[in-house]
Amino acid sequence: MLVFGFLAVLPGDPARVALGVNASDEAVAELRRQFGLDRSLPVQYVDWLGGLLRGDLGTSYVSKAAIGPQVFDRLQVTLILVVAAMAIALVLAVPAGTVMAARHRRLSGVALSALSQVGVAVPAFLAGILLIMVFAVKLGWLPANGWTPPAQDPAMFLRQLVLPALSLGLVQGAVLTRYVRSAVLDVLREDYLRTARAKGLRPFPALWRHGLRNAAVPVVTVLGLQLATLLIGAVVVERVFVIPGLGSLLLDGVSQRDLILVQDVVMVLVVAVLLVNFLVDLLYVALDPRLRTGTR
Amino acid sequence: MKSYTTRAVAFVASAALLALTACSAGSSTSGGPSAGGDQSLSLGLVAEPASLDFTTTDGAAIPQALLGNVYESLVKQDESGKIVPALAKSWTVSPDRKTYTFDLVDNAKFSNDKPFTAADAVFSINRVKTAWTTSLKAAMDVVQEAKALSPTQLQVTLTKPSNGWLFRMTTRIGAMFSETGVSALATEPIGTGPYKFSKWNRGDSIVLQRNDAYWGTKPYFQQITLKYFKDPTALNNALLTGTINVITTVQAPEALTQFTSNEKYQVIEGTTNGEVLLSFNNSKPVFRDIRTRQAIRQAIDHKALLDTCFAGRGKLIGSMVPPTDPWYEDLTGVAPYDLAKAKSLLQASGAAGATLRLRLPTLPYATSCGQVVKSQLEQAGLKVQIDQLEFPAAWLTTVLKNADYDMSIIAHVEPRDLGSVFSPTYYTRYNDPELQQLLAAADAGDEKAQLDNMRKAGRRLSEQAASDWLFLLPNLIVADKNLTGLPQNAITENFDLSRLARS
Amino acid sequence: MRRLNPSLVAGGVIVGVIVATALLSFVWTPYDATFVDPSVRLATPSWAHWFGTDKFGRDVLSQIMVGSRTTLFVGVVAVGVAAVIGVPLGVLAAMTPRWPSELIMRTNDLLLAFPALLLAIMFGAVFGASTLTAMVAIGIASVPSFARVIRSGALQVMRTEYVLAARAAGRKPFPIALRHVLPNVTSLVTVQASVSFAIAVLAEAALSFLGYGTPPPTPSWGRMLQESQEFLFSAPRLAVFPGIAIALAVLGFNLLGDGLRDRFDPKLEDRR
Amino acid sequence: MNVLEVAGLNVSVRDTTLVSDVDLTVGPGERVGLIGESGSGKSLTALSILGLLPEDVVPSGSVRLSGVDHDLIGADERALSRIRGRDLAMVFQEPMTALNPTMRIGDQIAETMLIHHTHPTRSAARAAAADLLDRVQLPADLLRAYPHQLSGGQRQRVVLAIALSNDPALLICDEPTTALDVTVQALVLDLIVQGVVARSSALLFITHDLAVVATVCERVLVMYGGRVVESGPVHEVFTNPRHRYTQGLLAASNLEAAGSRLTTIPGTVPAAGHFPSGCVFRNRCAHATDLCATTPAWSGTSTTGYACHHPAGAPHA
Repeated sequence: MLVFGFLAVLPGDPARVALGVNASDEAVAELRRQFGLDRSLPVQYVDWLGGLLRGDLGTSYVSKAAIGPQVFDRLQVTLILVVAAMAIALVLAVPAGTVMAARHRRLSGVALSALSQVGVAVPAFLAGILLIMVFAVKLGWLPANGWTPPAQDPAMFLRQLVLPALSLGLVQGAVLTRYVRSAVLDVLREDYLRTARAKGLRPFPALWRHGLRNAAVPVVTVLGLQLATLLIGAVVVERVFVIPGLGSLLLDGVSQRDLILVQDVVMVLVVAVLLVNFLVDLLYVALDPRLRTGTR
Repeated sequence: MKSYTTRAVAFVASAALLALTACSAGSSTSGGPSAGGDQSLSLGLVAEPASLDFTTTDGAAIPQALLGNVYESLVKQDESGKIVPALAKSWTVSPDRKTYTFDLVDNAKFSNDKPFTAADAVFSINRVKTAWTTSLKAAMDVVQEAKALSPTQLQVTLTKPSNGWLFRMTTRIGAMFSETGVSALATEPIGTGPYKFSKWNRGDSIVLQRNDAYWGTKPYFQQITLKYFKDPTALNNALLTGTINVITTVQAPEALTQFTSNEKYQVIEGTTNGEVLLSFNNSKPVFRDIRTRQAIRQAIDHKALLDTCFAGRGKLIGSMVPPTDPWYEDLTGVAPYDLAKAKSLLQASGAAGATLRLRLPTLPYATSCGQVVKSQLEQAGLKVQIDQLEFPAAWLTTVLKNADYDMSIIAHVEPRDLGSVFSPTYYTRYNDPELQQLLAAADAGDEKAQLDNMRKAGRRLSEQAASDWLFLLPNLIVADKNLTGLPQNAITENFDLSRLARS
Repeated sequence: MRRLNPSLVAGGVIVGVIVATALLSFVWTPYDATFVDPSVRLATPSWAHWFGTDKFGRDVLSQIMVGSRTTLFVGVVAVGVAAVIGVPLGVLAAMTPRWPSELIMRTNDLLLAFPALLLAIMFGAVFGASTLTAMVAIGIASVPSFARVIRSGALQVMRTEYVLAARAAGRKPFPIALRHVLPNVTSLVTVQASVSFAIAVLAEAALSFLGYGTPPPTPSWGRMLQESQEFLFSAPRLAVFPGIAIALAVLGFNLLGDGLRDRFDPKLEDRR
Repeated sequence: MNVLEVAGLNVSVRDTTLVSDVDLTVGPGERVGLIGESGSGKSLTALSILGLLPEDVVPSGSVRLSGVDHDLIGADERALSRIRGRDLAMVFQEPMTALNPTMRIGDQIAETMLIHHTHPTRSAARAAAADLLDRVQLPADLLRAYPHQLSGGQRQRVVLAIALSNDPALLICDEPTTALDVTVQALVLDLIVQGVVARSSALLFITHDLAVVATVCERVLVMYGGRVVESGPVHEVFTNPRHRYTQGLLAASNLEAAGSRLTTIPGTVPAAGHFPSGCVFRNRCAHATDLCATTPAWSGTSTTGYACHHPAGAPHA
């Protein structure tokens, strides 16, 4: 609803954008009628809601194509990218954060810590540009950009996925590392870890068997947040790597003032965030038996 | 003004889209598919169309991809700008220059397997008036009647003589549709051209397949992919790493060095129809004084500006006429760079010290050049306040529709658009009856009258300083070395794919 | 005898240098940062131009210096907006009974779904593109994280004996919020502010990259980075200087945040 | 031969010494109490025996365990891991946090046996765990329970079961009942004593509660300010304290003089590292003289004695 209100006051008009430069006011008015823009805003909104209830995301003003399949195609692309990036981030962050915590007073821990600080400070698109310069342009190992659906050509899909997933994953990984570190540091101070050591477990096995699951709870929270924000946040990396993702779709929609499209994308985002929150809650329960009985 | 045919102007649809071209589609050059070898080609383009329907959506991106490739018109322009046959084998004009009779090819077929006949032509011409919504449709207003004399003969009667009409028939307005093939123009274009529309991966690419039932000479490549890039660096990288074979529009001219210094690539540099205007809002009191307008033109060092914001690529022009138009003359001398003169003109007009709002669209060249313009005008004693407006939506509404601006920078890429740009109803708010008379005479007159009057019109605009012309966008193409058939100059609104081949 | 906290020192020094540079740029820069001089365009670093010049012939060092102002402005506005909205919201959510509090936090979560980017573009379109509008948008987008952190802090304060005592004594919620809760979450606010500052600097760079950031001619590190794109091959230094400046600023504010966290919460000293 | 021999143990963090020169022995099957106020260094002593001190806290001296051919101080983690949980086990103060909240009780008990291979298979270890639960009087179906489903007393019994699972030579209990309800304290204490007696394990029992020491232990060491100030059989120390601190402690806890007015030790325990030089108790001691500025020597045998210049029950100098 917020989006609807907002787009209504945006200067610019989808009909005018579609008709371009020298359109007469009559032509614009006619096209507005075709788009259904001449109706009052509440009517448009109710109309859209009605479609939504029927599982119909509506038709784009501009492309005249059904929006549903478009949005889900793009969402799928972005999800693949973001999940791959998250996987890289996790693979990096869990060991690195754990080592940083376990050795936080030693050189190796401090060095890793400094490295992660630098990682956090680098904008993801800059990381992407650097990766392209080195691995695509200079070395020629991987394609610089582009996107191939996995079903079409799995090998190419993977080759094209590596660099964008890396550039997103490295930066997210650096952020995540800091949360892993702080979660593990908390766990290291827990009594049960001392109990585990008293049983005869050595420090790392003790942390592994007893610490990780407990440290996972705050990390999962951050992971969920990152996942949700990255659905659009990945747009800059999508731009650098020419990936047709959800963020690019949203930007195009806004620039064409394609109200329905923007509304749908935001809708999908809201659902995604709710879904991610739900998944995170499920994970909490899976991770922490204390939450299962419903009592705290 | 009404009589002047060029009603429409296309704007650079997104970042510096330099209207691209080649001469007409079809049969002209180089060989058919070679045995074996690489049968597919990828082109990198700048602006992805929002829809494939140019009858209801404006912008250069759709005709660039489809016209001449998927759709064909009755007549087309050749490389020198001359109007030559396409779906019409030949045509005659009546002595009163109001009736055109076209003899059509008899073996053309639409991709929905329906043959192309005069009935389709009549349908297409009438449909412009009834179903098109873009402003370009006004070019058909002059048509009184179109009728099929036989399946291969078409007669079009105009209400008055118009040179512009036949010229417009070479553009998208002249595209021939099938009577039974217009139900899903936005997603499934159906035409008679050498390529068939195959697939559109939104946000990424459009794929065209060779039309093996094409009536003319079949093109070289079996499959052509048009890939769209928003980011110029990504576009360059795609060529460098072999993802694409051609950059059809170099957006970042500074980055050209990495290709000019590389054996693997060829760089083509020519001209376009894209005049980059520093437009004035002539309805503002400050611009009513011709001395202010002249002062601004003379305060700008165009050579330095071109060097700075477009790496010196492009051509300096003095009016709204590109070098490929028959009535072109070099008018860069009308308002030479002269800071002292500019200052004194500003003093005389009383505009010195005035603050002007330079409202720029968010396009790279506009942003770049705007900063140079600001710096140069401030040396002449003006104050310039730069405002950025999101392009296209915000800019179209604010500057173009409401004329809420003092100056702006934008490239007008439509061919022969001087009449439409400098009109009292357009955002330039330029009201000049003398110019309108010259244009009307040019449209109605014979070839010589057209030439003379257009030349006068161009000179008048320059002398009146109706705006400043910063430069003409270059046609900058980078491609694999062995690729042939790329256009030197981009003077039409399509990018001709049928002539491309590998040597 | 307290050991100096290395994060705090390093962060403080970096931020100090940025602030000093910004202040200095008001009174002195080597050149006018926006002066276009085609005759010296793309000059390599030299005594005259320590960091060289860009394609407009503008002095890169001067631009970096003036750009620090933009960066600080970006952060201050974004953090200010986020704090002014997020702190009361967080305190409110902590102090209200169950269901209004739930409502606030759920709405807050949903706001997270609303992309900052979209907000920034919309603001730019409605109110005109400027650093200010973009940053107000970034600020609004940072409200949820602010509210969340402050709420958890405020909840802890609400459980302390002195607040319980004040409530038992029948003091009204507002004075309690003012006298007890707010002062006790200031350390959290400070920490969150410096972290959000870093995020805002990154967001400005990303927005500039997409062309929605600081409009010209105001020098901005984000736009410098974006403008350097076409020179990655021929003059990579144009990307290096603003790139380092952005990374340093983010690093500085992050370190400062970490350091402050340790300082305010000594039991977390190891944590950073 | 003693089960545990601690000699000259010092524990320090950076420049601050927290435990000085502690000697301590525990014989086979012997139950020894270590008593003192919080901050007296008793927990640190226990942790340094286990080698589980925080990273920046450094012990020195010697800790030897029977059957182990090396000193535990300075031993590497690998060697210590083999000893912990098998020869040396510990029950901690806080049952609420001592168990991993995300792991089933049964797995946590069985783990100790699996680590040390005292039960070769998972199923054998699980059966043994059920048996152990039974011995601490908990039903076997708690094996599948998670810690949060148990009360504090039940959890402490689980911790005890874990500690006893490998029949350790020495069990260290650090204030095992302090956090529990009075009603379950007795039961847990009883189970501890039963457990060590049944296994002939020795017990080192740390507490501040004199009554508990009196019920559980045979011998007691009194710590104050990081030093052992007095030691001896429980009965003797409690009825005839020699060190002035022990005397004050007994008076304050009011073991004997029921009904009379409560006495307290004047002043408060200084912060770690701020104890006076010489006799650590002298700033709170009514009997302190200039002599007390020198560290008092140990009088008596290694198991029974005190360190005081002006001991109780002796004529004043």
